[in-house]
Amino acid sequence: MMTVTVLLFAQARERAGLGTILLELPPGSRVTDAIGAVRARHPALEPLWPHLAVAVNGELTADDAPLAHGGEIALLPPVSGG
Amino acid sequence: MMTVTVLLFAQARERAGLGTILLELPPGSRVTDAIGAVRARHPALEPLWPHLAVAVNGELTADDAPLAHGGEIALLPPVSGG
Amino acid sequence: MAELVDAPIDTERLRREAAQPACGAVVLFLGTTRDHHDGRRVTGLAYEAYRPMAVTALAAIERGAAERFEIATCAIVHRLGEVPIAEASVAVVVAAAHRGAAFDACRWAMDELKRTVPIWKRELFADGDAAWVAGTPLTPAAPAGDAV
Amino acid sequence: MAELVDAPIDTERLRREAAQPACGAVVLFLGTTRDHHDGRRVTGLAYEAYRPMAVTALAAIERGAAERFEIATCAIVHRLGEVPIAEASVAVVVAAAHRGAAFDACRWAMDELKRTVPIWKRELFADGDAAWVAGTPLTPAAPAGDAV
Repeated sequence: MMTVTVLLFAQARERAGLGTILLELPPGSRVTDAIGAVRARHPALEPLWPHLAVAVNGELTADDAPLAHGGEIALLPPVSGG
Repeated sequence: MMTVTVLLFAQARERAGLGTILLELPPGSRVTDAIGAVRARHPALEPLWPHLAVAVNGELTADDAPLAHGGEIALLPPVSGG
Repeated sequence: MAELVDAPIDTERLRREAAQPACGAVVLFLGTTRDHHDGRRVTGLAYEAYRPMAVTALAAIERGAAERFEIATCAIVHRLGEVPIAEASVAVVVAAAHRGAAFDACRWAMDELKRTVPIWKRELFADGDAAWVAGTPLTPAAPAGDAV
Repeated sequence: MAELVDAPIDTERLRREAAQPACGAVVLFLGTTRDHHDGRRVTGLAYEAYRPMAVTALAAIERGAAERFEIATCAIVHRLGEVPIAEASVAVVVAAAHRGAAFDACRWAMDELKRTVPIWKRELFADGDAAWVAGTPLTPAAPAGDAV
């Protein structure tokens, strides 16, 4: 098994009730596998998923990238800095 | 006779060698009369005249306005503030 | 120079560091907390960020500004945590030989910041309520081959 | 608030006075002395003004900016006398609810300043030479009936 950290921000953090989720995933897991695991545990996030961007190790990704042990996924609601 | 003060700025001041000219003019004199008097006294200003704006009592004027005793005329080269 | 801070932004330091012998223009933009939004009274804003990615994104904007406009420097500082009314949540300072490029770059940097930096703001209302401000979805950058 | 000063401009005071609870944006422009012009090394600029008329013209720009753009305030300070390299000869600060109007108004105010205010600058060159900078002829305003 490999460990992946999922970070949640703003509305996502608030709805899930926590900012960090540690996932244990089978080797070879990809981004969609991690997201599937988060969805299963946190149904309160459902309305947000269509609006979330996903970053892997600090880089936005639209692909279903493969994950590595120790990787970091971030769930990013629409941004409103400034 | 009435007294009119003529103020010179920047290149005009430098060419004339002074920043203030006091003119004694006959009653009823107008801006062109004052300018004529300055031209006669300060030929070094000749190349500048086409480029000078004229203000009377702090207001730009394009007209040959009448002057009053104690009035102030300013000779203003093209501006370069900022 | 991209920076996230948890205290009031030192705009005077930014201005001082931006002034350069070769430059004739400095433009400083400050985004400040407004006391109202859509008719409701606001008492403050609270910001959070995905810090490492936000710093990287701010630095990319600074570099992008220098590539796109005839400027000498662009520096951006964003404050996080609670920002009281009339205080600055963000400062962008640009120095350039001429003012047109300085204004253009500063404006562009703010537009980019609102679009590309993982920072979120929550409005704190006078009635005790709070709400996340509707934002702009992040989208992955175009492939590297398309970059300038 | 239009002001002519004979000492360094206190930009921090300007910024502080511009910050307002109802405003979300402050834009500060500084025109600073460049160390070169047309390939010659410049050691400073020296400014002179027809003071009472210059203050009136600066105040007219402040009012004009507030009439033309959705802003809360515009304040302009111009320094006179010698201004060393990298120091500010002019500061324009605009506060507004939104940044677009603040940028537009600040830029407009600087364009107007260069066109309508009786101030003159002389470049002081490294070789001891000095020269008046080519300027813009002042023209009387359109008749009052044409005003906004």
